[in-house]
Amino acid sequence: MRAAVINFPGSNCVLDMYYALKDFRLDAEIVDANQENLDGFSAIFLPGGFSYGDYLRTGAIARFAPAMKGVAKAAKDGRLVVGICNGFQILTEAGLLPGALRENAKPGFICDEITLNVANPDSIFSSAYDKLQITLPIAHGAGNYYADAQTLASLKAHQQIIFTYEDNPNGSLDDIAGIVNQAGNVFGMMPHPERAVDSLLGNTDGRAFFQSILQRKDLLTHAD
Amino acid sequence: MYLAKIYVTYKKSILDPQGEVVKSALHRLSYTNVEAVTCGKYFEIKLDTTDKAAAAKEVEAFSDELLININMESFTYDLSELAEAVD
Amino acid sequence: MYLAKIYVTYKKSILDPQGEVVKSALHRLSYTNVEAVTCGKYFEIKLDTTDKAAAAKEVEAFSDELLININMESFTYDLSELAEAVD
Amino acid sequence: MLTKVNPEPKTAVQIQTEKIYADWGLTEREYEIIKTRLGRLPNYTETGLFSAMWSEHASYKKSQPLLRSFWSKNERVLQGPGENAGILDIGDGQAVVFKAESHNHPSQVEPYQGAATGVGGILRDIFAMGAQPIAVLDSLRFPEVTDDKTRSLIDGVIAGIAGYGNSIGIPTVGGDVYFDDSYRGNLLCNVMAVGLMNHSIIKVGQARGAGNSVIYVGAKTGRDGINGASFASAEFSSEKAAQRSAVQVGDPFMEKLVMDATIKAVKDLPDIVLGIQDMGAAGILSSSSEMGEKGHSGIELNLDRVPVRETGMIPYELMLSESQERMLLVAAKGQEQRVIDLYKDFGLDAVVIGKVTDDGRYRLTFQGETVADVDINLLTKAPSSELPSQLPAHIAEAEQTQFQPVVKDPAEMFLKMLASPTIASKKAFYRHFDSMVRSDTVLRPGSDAAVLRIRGTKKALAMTTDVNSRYVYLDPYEGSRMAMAEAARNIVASGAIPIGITDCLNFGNPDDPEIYYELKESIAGLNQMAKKLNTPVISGNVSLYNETDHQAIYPTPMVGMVGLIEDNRQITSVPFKRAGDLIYLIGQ
Ligand SMILES: Nc1ncnc2c1ncn2[C@@H]1O[C@H](COP(=O)(O)OP(=O)(O)O)[C@@H](O)[C@H]1O
Repeated sequence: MRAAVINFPGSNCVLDMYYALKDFRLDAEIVDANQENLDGFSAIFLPGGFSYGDYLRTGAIARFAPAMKGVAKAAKDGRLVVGICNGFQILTEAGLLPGALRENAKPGFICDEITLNVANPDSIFSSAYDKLQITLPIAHGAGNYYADAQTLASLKAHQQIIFTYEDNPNGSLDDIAGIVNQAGNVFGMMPHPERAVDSLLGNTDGRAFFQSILQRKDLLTHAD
Repeated sequence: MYLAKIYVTYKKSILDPQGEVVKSALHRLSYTNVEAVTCGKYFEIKLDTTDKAAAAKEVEAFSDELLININMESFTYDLSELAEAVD
Repeated sequence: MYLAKIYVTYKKSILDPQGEVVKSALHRLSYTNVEAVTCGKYFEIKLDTTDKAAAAKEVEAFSDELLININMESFTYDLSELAEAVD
Repeated sequence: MLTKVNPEPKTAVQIQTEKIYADWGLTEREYEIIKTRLGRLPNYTETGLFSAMWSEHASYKKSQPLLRSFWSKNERVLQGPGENAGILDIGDGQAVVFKAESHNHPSQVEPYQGAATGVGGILRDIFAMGAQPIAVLDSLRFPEVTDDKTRSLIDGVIAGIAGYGNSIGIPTVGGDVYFDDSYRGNLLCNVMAVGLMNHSIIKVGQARGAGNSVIYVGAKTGRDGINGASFASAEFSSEKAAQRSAVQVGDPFMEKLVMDATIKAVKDLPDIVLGIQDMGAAGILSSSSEMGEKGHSGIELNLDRVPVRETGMIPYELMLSESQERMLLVAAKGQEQRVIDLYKDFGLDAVVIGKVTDDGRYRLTFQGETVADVDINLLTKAPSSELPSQLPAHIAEAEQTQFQPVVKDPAEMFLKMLASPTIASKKAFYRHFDSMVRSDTVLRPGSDAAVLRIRGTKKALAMTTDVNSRYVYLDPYEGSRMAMAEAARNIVASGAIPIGITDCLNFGNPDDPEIYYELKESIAGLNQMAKKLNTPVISGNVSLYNETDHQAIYPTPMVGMVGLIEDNRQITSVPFKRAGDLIYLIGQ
């Protein structure tokens, strides 16, 4: 079975994600956002970037791309759907994850490495972490997570908050950096694990994120 | 032809960080009368229709669907008839 | 207390990339009546003054000075009196 | 229905009697040359063409005689100055492409868009060669921060670089920032871009082969930035704010599509796409005429075909518009559709607007009539002039007893220096730049030089921008050598061998003999070091008239240097690694 990296017009972390998946010997493929049918993929990755220029609102226009029909179906079928950065923004706009991402509390794009807490080490996306504090890159201008009180209570009640910021860089509600849906198969986060898989670049804390996914052989099968 | 003017702002309960930044900038420029600032978005959209009710319905539909995020934003709008463009 | 509603758009000759992208998104969603889209900014600013003329002068001054870039944007505004806030 | 537009708001005679050519920046002598060479009066459109092409910005008529002296050949150089960007061989069939551009005047007027479109412009130069851009660096000069206005100017420039670079997805990996009051009213925003390519796909901005098609791709043309080229070639006056021409707005989303499509076109259609040129200053005009001139060809354009976003544009406006995110391609006759289809897949316009000819003419038609017909060599080669030069008074009169700092309390002085904005960390700026996108950045901002790995190889590239203009002001020759030396130190300290440079020569008005002296000596200094370090000058940019109310900036020859690391295990970073390690001081 295969993994898809969806390429929306304006996505710019497509190759980063593709190479990271390849690094873990996944049978990854870059799929154009015009492709509606994603039935052949057991995991779908929505990469970072500025889909449709992030005009209007981040993710607002991408949510209507044909591929999002396939993504919604995959989510419903219980296949894995992962949104990183802009991908997370798209998943919230599409209603596949609760809440919304606003402009950073202090307006402006931030690129940095930040400390994250693994708030729920038991999820499909965090189970391989053997430490509860990690460092990952962030690079975003609209990572300020918002949800109303009821949604937040529900996120907490169902252990849907997977990663939180140690020093909140963007004003996110309850320091939220990454969440899953109630079913546990759709995940989104602002930090970039795919930028932290190669020791040459100085940080490998993203590896356990991918290893977590790979541990779920029931959901995903290796290329070889 | 109708012209829709659409005004989008965050819902009341949501903090508007940009508004705060603009407010303090105005204060620094000595506009100390300024009590509150809300920053939003403004759209002017021309609709090729002669039916005002239909135009209104359309504006409401696409604003909800695309222009705003209903989790955190709300909108108001005005509709006015435009003289047919003569090209 | 006065409420100023300020509408900022690009001047006519200036490219509005957002407007173009929103227009084609609306077309893709089958709102094919949409002829033109302009994206701008919208401000609601409360001014603590009882003098409408003074409020107008102030709005014009700070809009030019801070809210817009006179090289490429222009603005219009409405002023309305607000019932004094009772806190 | 096509509404006819009068292409000539003024007749050729009116242009002469009302001296409209002078308003557009042509001198009496230049106008006379045009008249004589044409054997008639130039019409409205033609006068516009010459005014743009003969501006310093487009023609380098004042700096060219000096620039020709640059050393730009060694075993690595695949492409020297004169193209969209220069190219150096880095082995294994790969090449590095780089160039720097200034966007000083636009950034002073509209900091966000000025800086943003600066990034957009330099990236187009890189992918016009067929290369994949991999990094951006920015070299900024601001006045000292004493007021909110300066602060918002700075914030605007930083946000503009971030806004464009982050969105298009090319990492901004380095740069430098100085604060000095010589830049009050005339900030500097220089941007350098670096790209990577295979030798086999190098494209040049040339139009060859009569009958081949000239194809316009990218954004539609509007009335933005008309006269930008002559605008960039005039001094600022604080009173003339209203005269400044309309600013361009950048659309990084559009450019990302144009970039991805163009790189694909070069790879997939190597025998069909014959030449590519970015539309920069003086838009369609300079790109098409330069491609024709370099290919020893003529060009014929049908302006009715140019995609427009505004109605009623006249030829003058169409030709001089500086709308962003546009490129010009030359494609093999009969194969145009393949190119058009490829761009269409990216949702982009690609339109045949003319053809290459063999008669050496630059000919434009509009609404069925010929609106310009001039010798292409005349148009593209402004009469150049050697200017007088004179040792600046501030150097001639400098006291022999050089300035000696009085340091009473070294500890206090040390802290003061660390707190000076020019020396302090620039993290507050560069944290707005995505320095990691594409996941190749090994050393990010905060290092001596930025280092990017080349995926699939053991190699890496180091890059830096440097110049301390105070030194150049005090001694243009030595100061420029020091800029080169500083750049080389930064490259070497990252584990790389310097292999080449680009530059951005930011100076005042060259008609002032003292400024011309600075320019001349600075070029000589850069050149001397370039030979010494074996770093040929493969591209560059000149920005003159950096003055406000006749006060020139410090001469600022920004050096952008690139180095090669053969084995990425040799990359060296700044931080101390372990307690107990020894610290050496090297040098004098
Ligand atoms: N405008 C900028 N954009 C990106 N990086 C910058 C900028 N200014 C400075 N930097 C980075 O900050 C670090 C220190 O810069 P600088 O003080 O100029 O270094 P040095 O003088 O030690 O060469 C470098 O890594 C440089 O690339």
